[in-house]
Amino acid sequence: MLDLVPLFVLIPLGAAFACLLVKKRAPAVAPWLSLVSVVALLGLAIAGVVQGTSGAAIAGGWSLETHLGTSFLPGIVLVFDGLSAMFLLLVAVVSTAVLLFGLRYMDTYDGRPLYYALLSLLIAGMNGAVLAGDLFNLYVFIEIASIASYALVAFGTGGREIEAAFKYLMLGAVASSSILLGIAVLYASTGLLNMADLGAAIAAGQVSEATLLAVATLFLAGLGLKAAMMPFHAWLPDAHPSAPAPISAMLSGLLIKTLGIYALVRVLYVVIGMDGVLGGSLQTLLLVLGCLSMVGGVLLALGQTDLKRLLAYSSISQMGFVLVALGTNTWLGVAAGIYHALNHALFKSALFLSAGSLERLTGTRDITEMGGIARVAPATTLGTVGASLSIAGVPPFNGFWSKLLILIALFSAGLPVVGAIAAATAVLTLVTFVKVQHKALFGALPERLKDIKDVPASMSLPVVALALLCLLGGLLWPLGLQDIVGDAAASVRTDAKTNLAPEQYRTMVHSEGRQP
Amino acid sequence: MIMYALAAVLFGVGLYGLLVKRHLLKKVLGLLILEHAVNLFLVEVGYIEGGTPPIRIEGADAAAFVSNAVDPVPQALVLTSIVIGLGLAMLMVALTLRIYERYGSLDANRMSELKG
Amino acid sequence: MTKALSAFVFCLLVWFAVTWSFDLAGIAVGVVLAAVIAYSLRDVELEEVPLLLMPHRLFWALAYIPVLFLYVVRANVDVAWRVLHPALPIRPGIVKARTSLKTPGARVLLANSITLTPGTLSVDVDGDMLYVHRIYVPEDDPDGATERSLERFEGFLRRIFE
Amino acid sequence: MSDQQGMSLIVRVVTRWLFGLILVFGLAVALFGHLTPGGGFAGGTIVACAFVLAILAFGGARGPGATFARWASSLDATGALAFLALAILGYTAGAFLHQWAGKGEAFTLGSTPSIVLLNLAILLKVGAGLFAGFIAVALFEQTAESGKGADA
Repeated sequence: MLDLVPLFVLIPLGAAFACLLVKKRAPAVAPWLSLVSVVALLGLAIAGVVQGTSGAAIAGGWSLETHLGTSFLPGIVLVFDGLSAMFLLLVAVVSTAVLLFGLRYMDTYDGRPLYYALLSLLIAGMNGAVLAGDLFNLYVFIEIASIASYALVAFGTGGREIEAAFKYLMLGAVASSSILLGIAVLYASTGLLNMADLGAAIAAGQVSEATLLAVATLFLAGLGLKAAMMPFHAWLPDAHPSAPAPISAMLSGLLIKTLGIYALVRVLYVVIGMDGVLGGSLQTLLLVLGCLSMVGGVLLALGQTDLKRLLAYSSISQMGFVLVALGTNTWLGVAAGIYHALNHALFKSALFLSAGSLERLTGTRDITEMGGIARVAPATTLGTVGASLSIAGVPPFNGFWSKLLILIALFSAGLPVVGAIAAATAVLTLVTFVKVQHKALFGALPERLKDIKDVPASMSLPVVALALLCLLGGLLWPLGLQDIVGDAAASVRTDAKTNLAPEQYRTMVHSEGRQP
Repeated sequence: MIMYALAAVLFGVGLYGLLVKRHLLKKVLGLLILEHAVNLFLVEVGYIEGGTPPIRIEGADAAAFVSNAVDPVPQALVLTSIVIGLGLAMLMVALTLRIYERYGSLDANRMSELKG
Repeated sequence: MTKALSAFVFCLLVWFAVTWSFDLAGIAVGVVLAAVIAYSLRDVELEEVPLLLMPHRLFWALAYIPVLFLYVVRANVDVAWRVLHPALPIRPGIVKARTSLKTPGARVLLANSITLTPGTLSVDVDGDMLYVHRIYVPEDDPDGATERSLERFEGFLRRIFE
Repeated sequence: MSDQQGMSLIVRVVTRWLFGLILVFGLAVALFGHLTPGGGFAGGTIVACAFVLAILAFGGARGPGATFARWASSLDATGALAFLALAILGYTAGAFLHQWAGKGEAFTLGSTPSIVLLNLAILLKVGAGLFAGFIAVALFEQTAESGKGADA
């Protein structure tokens, strides 16, 4: 299994270029190429999660003998552990749904092979970022995914799309530069890039506190922007709604998590170390920014009538939940945060896809102009309601469990104020989505929408499937899913003081015979 | 030290262009300068005063080579980052062209479809 | 065919000059590359003499180098004299000169030789007319004077190219 | 671009002479990338420059630049796929990206055939990709198209 880990990047990358190759001569092949690649990824990811393998794969392995007598293996270290496996599975699941949805939805766009190529590139970048074992490869894969997403936001080539893409690109590029600068500073002070080695060096106090503070600031700013943390959120409400619906689902559902949350977890917990000299201030910072994102996001979402914009603001709010959960610095908090990120990926992509369906059905994104869709489009409504209940935190769904866990984590970590804010935000989220349901799906059907038919099955099925996964995630949580998520969280954080997770990570990476 | 200051100055110039200038091409140039400031910093990290290039000549003394050679890792990183910057620059220029096609202007204040 | 062969030989020479690799792999790769490049230039319709395949022309081409160098030095001295002279005897202007050279290669080399010589600069080549900027344009019959001064290059270039 | 006849006689003749030189130099830089400074990316950039020069000098209708322009996008994808295929071939020697093609005599072109082949794939990818990007920007073509130049 570990030998096959590079395939997670290789398959979508190959699909991307194969799509470009058939662009002119056989454009109809492109969707199937991407679909096959995504299904293959899904199989690999399921195999990975089921087998529960973890370890480091080294791409390259060109054994070098240095002239000082030591031999070492240069090469790209790909780390496959519980957390990576979780995110790989998530990427595969959501991409499959998105691709299926796009088969019919993208009919109205030109240059479809290009869309599939960019989408595959995006998947390759996200998978790579999740697997990368050293900081620089993390940066490279973040950039690959980002550049593909800039191009995808502009895919509609309308004025609005291009403006949003330009704004997104500008801010995203500054964030990337900030990440690279952080990597450069770390390299300057340690001469290392591998995350495990860096974590060991920092834990041993090789980096001065001032340097570490600068590095942490640079990473927080860069990755925070990618995760749409509140003071750096300005691009998201423009970029996500401007993209075609499947891409919005991809961006809001996956991109901000793999590039933002996942990278933040790895960098903060494994490299910089939440128990180290900066632990306390990082924790405070995460909590404050998280609260800001939670409250600000949901308040801005409440005022929106544009459905996709509303969903985009709500994404910011939900990212706030994840951030405060990570800010607790406990195993429970991390587990809850990761679980919420996974859940959010499922229900937010379902919601964005259904927003695409609704837009296709009604010709508008304004929820005040919709109404009574439930009567004419039952399948779409079913999926939308399921996903909405989940994001609102209604009991049997997965959103309920993750929000509950976050609250428990916050209260048990002695942060009742943050807990109260989170609870209030959860209530406001419920209000927001009740409003959406009320205005868009139920109520009186406007005269002009009397004759519409529900979207084709290839568009409603992915939404329903994702909503079903939300329900399943909630039902399975007490029955075993909690162990898998708990294991994933344990790859970066455990509560047992004797066996700290970052050290396990280091042991795992170093056990491959690799000398730093 | 003065080289590090140069990187910092370039970074500042880039950031200034990006944030203050209203002309989109100037924003693009600002971003490129900013990226290259980071690249410059990375190269300087691996630089050794009076060092040799990290290429081993046939029959050269190994120990002296290891202690004198400039660190090649930052150079590899910079090369990769330049490639990424190139792709980014291409995309930026293409987007700028599209904006110009649509609005007949490159003034950021004339782009009005996205407010709030 | 000779044109392509000339391009092939040229590319092969450049390859060995750049790589200095004379083992089997190096030679094989060089030959393949040179052939591909020579083939890729097939539809560029420019009259050109396969210089590298004709030893006597190659000889004149090599002989041209010191001659050109001599003219460049002489012109340098002339320009230096004009610049340092207190009266500054310059009279710049563009003149038109007809060249008797026929092939494009010869015309281009003529124009470039003129540009290389200080004090004169070829602005454009249009058919057999050359537009030359001079630092000192003689008052009587400027075009004729320029044409006469071109003749010293043309002799060599004709031997090389025609 | 296709209706243009290219630039003046001087540029065309000089390009005719220099094109081969630049191309050979770029290829040499790429092929000897494992021995000397350079490699697929640097070589590819030089090669792309040669073709840009050709298309500027001769116009879009004839010459090597025009031929290459028709194939650039496909060649770009081919280069990337070739790289991936070579990387997968590494599995035959044990693992991803391994040195599967053996080793030759040190300090010659054939010392590490697998790296030479990888360099060639990158050369194709970068050369064609850059050229395709140049054409796309020059022709105001599909905006999203140039996004693919990033992963070289």
